[in-house]
Amino acid sequence: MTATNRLWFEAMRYTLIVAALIIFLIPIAWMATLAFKPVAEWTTAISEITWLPKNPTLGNFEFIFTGETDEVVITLPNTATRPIFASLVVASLSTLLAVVVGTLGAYGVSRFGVGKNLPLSVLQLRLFPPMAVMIPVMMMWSYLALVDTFWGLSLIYGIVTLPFSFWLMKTFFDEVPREIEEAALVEGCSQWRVFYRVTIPMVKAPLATTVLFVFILNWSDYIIALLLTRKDWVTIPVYMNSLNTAMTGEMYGAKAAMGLIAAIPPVVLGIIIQKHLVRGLTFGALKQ
Amino acid sequence: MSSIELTNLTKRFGDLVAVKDLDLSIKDREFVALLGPSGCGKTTTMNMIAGIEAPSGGSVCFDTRDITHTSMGKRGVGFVFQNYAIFIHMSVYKNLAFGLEVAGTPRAEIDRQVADMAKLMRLTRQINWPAERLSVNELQRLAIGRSAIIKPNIFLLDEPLSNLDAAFRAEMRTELKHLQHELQQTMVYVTHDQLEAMSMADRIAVMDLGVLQQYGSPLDVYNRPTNRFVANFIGAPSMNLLDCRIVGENGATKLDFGEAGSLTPGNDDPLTQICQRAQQDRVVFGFRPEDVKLEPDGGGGLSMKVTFVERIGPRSIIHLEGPGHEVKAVGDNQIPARIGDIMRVGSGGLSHLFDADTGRRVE
Amino acid sequence: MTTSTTTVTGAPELSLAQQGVKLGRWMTLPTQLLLVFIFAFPGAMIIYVSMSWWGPLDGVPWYYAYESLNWFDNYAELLEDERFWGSMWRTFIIMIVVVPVEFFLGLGLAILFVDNFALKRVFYSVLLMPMMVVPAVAGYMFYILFQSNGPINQLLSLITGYEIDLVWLSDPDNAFIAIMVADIWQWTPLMFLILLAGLLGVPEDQLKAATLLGANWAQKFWRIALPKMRIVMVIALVIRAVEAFKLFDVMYVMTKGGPGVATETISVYIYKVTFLELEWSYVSAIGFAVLMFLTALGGIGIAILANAQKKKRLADVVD
Amino acid sequence: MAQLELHGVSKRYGNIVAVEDIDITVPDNEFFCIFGPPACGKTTLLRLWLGLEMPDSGEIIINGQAMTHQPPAARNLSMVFQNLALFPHMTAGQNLRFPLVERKVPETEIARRVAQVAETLHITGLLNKVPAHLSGGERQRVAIGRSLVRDPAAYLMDEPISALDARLREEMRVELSRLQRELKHTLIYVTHDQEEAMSVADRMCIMDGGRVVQVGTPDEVYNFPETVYVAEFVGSPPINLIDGRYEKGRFTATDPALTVGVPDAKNQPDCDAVIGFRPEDIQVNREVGPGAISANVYELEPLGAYAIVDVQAGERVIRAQIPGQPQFELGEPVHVTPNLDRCHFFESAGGRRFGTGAVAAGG
Repeated sequence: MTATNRLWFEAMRYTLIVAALIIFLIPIAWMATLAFKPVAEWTTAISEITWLPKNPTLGNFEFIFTGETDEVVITLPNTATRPIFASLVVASLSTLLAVVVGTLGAYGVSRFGVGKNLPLSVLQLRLFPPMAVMIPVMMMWSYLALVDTFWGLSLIYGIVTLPFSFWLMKTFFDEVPREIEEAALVEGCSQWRVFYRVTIPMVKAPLATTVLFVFILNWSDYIIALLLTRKDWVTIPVYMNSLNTAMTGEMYGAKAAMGLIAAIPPVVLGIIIQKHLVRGLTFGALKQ
Repeated sequence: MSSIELTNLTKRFGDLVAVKDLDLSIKDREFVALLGPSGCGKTTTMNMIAGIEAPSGGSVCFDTRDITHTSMGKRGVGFVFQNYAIFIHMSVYKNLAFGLEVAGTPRAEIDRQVADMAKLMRLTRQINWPAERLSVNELQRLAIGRSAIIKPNIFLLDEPLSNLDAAFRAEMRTELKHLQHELQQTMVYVTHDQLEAMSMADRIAVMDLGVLQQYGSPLDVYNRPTNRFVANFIGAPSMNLLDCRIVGENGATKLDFGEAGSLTPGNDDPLTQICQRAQQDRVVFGFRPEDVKLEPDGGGGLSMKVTFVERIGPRSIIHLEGPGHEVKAVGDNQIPARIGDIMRVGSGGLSHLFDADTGRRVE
Repeated sequence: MTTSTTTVTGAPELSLAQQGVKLGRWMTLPTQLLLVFIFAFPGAMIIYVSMSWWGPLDGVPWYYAYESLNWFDNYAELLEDERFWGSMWRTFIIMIVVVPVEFFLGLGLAILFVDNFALKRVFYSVLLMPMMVVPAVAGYMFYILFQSNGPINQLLSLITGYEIDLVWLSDPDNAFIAIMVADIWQWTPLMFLILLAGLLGVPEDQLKAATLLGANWAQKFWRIALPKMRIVMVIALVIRAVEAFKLFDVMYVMTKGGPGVATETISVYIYKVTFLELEWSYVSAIGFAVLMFLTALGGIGIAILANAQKKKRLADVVD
Repeated sequence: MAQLELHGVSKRYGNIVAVEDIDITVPDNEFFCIFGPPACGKTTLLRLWLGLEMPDSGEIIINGQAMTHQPPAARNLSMVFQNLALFPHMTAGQNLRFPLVERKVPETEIARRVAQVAETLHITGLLNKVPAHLSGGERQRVAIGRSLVRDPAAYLMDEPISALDARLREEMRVELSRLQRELKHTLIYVTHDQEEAMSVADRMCIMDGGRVVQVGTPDEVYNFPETVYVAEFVGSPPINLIDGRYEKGRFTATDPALTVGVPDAKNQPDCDAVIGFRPEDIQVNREVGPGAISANVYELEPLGAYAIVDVQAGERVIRAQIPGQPQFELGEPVHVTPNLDRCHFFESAGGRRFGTGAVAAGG
């Protein structure tokens, strides 16, 4: 390739990438700026686009956290504090459940060849549209008095994200050289001891990745919380979409503020585990 | 027709200088081995010849054409990768035909040339196999064939034998050398195995730490190593290199090895004159294990104890240790040496002296 | 040679393999239990309830459903339910539009990212952001973007010079497009990520070998890179197709299936029957039918993948 | 301090036979090498001894005790794995301590033993580094140290030095041999390098396709290979083999160009046969001699102290190893004379050796 060709190619590359970046960022930017706009700027007249808030305000955040603000006349019956707390508790507990169960199960399958059908059965969990299976789950949950409880929600989240933790850890365990574990066996360890004294310390980093990845998934759910929560354990996305009032209609700014708060943790965690995202999203089938 | 001329070739990776001011000229149809330990810059040098890597300084010329800035696709060199880089999703035929197909050669012509090449590489039987079914040995021949079919004037090989088992490697050494005679190409061959370089190359370029140490025919490199590194690297087991001092005594010159004793070369021994030409009295005395003369205790030479005897088929390697020195000797199995014996060690053949500080050969 | 005296030291302990199986059973037990819990009971329940007229307003718990047992009447009804087939059809349309679009956009972007260039890592991180946004939030983003007085119309006006005042979410066709745009926005990065991993996984030496044999860029792409990426592409397409079939969050937030049933996918339809019409036995029948359909599809997909993987592993040995 | 035995041991994985009907007894304090090409089942033998695999049939005896079904921890063996299997999350020191900690040795004793082993292997300065920060040779030493730190019944090593470069390998094998003699323990050593096996082993066992082909001292194996397979794999450059037929006590080569005046084997029934003679047992002359084969020089491989002369006779290339540096020209007609006293005779079917040199002639 000649130097001029090269230059053209690079120019093309940057143009295309920057175009893609702009398109990808517009929706996020719009929501982010909206979160800081006063009521008057929520909707726009055709004649002028208000990209950046002219009178930036924290009113929207104030509103969702305290239930009232100077800008709107109404007050909010439920503030955002409780949903944020609920999302955090449920996502953490369910992540713990999915990762512990998944790690143990994955090791059992990867190392000892028990449960030959387990990997595919687990994968099936991911194949079904949650909507189609949720009716019996709802019936079951209400029968077991699990609806709108944090452990009821954590349990179903844990089950739904189990395929990810199981498959991720399985591919990580598959990659641990057998000989390292065998060396520990020869030197007098029992197999259980090998697992927690040699294998687990060796997969510390992958394990952390799995935890973050599963947390993102649990944090992002909408549909299950929509079906299985009523009041106490409503999570952020459900809360956000209930932010309408009869008097003012859509609470655009408040929703945007809530959406921004919901969007930040997964994006940050996602960037942290970027290296392993491909593996996570493809159930370990592909590496990067 | 292609000679290769490297002038002042330098390659830096960040702070690391992989190749430094390399000057090397390779004649048309010559078989040159780039030899050295891992990290010596031999592969980088070859990558620069192929255009896989761009030099940080200096130039690469084929014949009189400066191709330093020509992209690798346009240099027309054949290249065999260490891992062969076979297109395993294709058949053997498709692999061989690749270079011709991308150049738009007519199908009939491709068929003919592929058939010829398959025959030369003994792959006719496997011609329609998927490449992934081939054994390592066959993959290696396929890799050579795939490059050879576009008739490059210059053929570059990156440790092509290192994945083969020992018995087949010996066979391939002969075959490869013969192939080069038949294809009439300039061949550059990278290896860390001195045996391969010695047995195949017309000339060997020994490299260490990015710097060319010596460039000469195999026997030249073997018989007249320019420095301590080359002396140690060429030959197996490696040359014995013993620190000693030149002492002049009553007009005669002798080499003093401390408590182990001393050696006195005869007057007509060239070593005597070499000793006299040495810049300083601290030198390294080198002699090959197969030139070691072992005699029962009592005679002249260095007094050493046999510590270990390795018997490898028809020959033995005898490890000896004296005060401050170690020596290896190679001989047939008739040498009466047992562990614990005290023996007298001397050099019965070509000896070398190297400067103790610079490592350079003293002549 | 001396014959050794053989003494047996007590009863043999469990051998290593036997110990391993025992430990493995314990370790997989929690997974097995959870699977049974989530497959067996709901599975039995869904089949049981789907064969009755039971509903939450009957005033009796679900296990009294046998009182209104009707065997397969719900399934018979399903066959003639135009809303059901309509929602399946829409789901299918969305799937066959968005997945290929995301695929080609993702592939194009991935190709731009193969070699190194300045700011690559920053661009890469930013490009991945959409797929990490909580889907319900993404739905909300597009909800506000596509308002009649929202920025999309304004942007279009700005670009075209005419005054564009499109009704997006309340117009049946436009709403459909808006939803697809949102899905493409969110999931093109996933395709990009997977396909880039695939492109970077093409053995560099083979590409170099092809270059040295005189192949140009297009020849390398078609003859070396694409064949090597076949499995990666299949994985990406399968994963996205499955997810597209499940589409709910974005759509529900943006249009709630409306206007009317214009953007109703199978998930939204089920949701509505459940909560607006409260026909739980009927919805169980729908759910079960969808499950069977997907199990069949998934079975085929997994078989194809497993087969491809096996071949790949063989290839790895040689490579 | 133990005798290790395998009696009638077989192991298959699915349809693949890993090892079949193995009987090996390794007496106390022996350096025993298991030699064979890749995937011949040699590693499986170690794994069976260690208890990492269960045999399908047969008995495993360690120090007189039946251990066939015992888990690895009960067997008191130590192992150096081919990939070393160091614990990557522990420092070198923690790696060394591991076997002792797991066996609940008191802390003062652990410190003493680790220090002692570290000293022996010259790795005292490395104890605080994690394996990722060590060089290949250093990792090697740590892995060996971990197996030496306890006092096991025997040491097992699976190609422990195959990853090192040639020079370091030559040094390490001598050092290992010295260690084994000092520690006075049984050492079972797996390798695919015939030179390594020959140089260090007290006795060696050659495997092929999961079966033991020959067990004996290196000299026995080299001088009296039981089968053509052993002859081919032991010795470098490899032995020359010529196909032919024994009829009425006379050998006739299939290729008339290769007629060799070999002695008759009087007691051998007629059969297709192969004769083999090693490269160092061949003389290459310009003059015709009795029993010589006419040939042309095909390639020359000068290796310094000796050279390999490849000559073409008929369709075959015969390899001769001659001392010194060759004075032949490519293509020059020469005459090669094998040393008939050291010829081996094998049956083509099955490869069994039925005679060697004069032995064959004498019946």
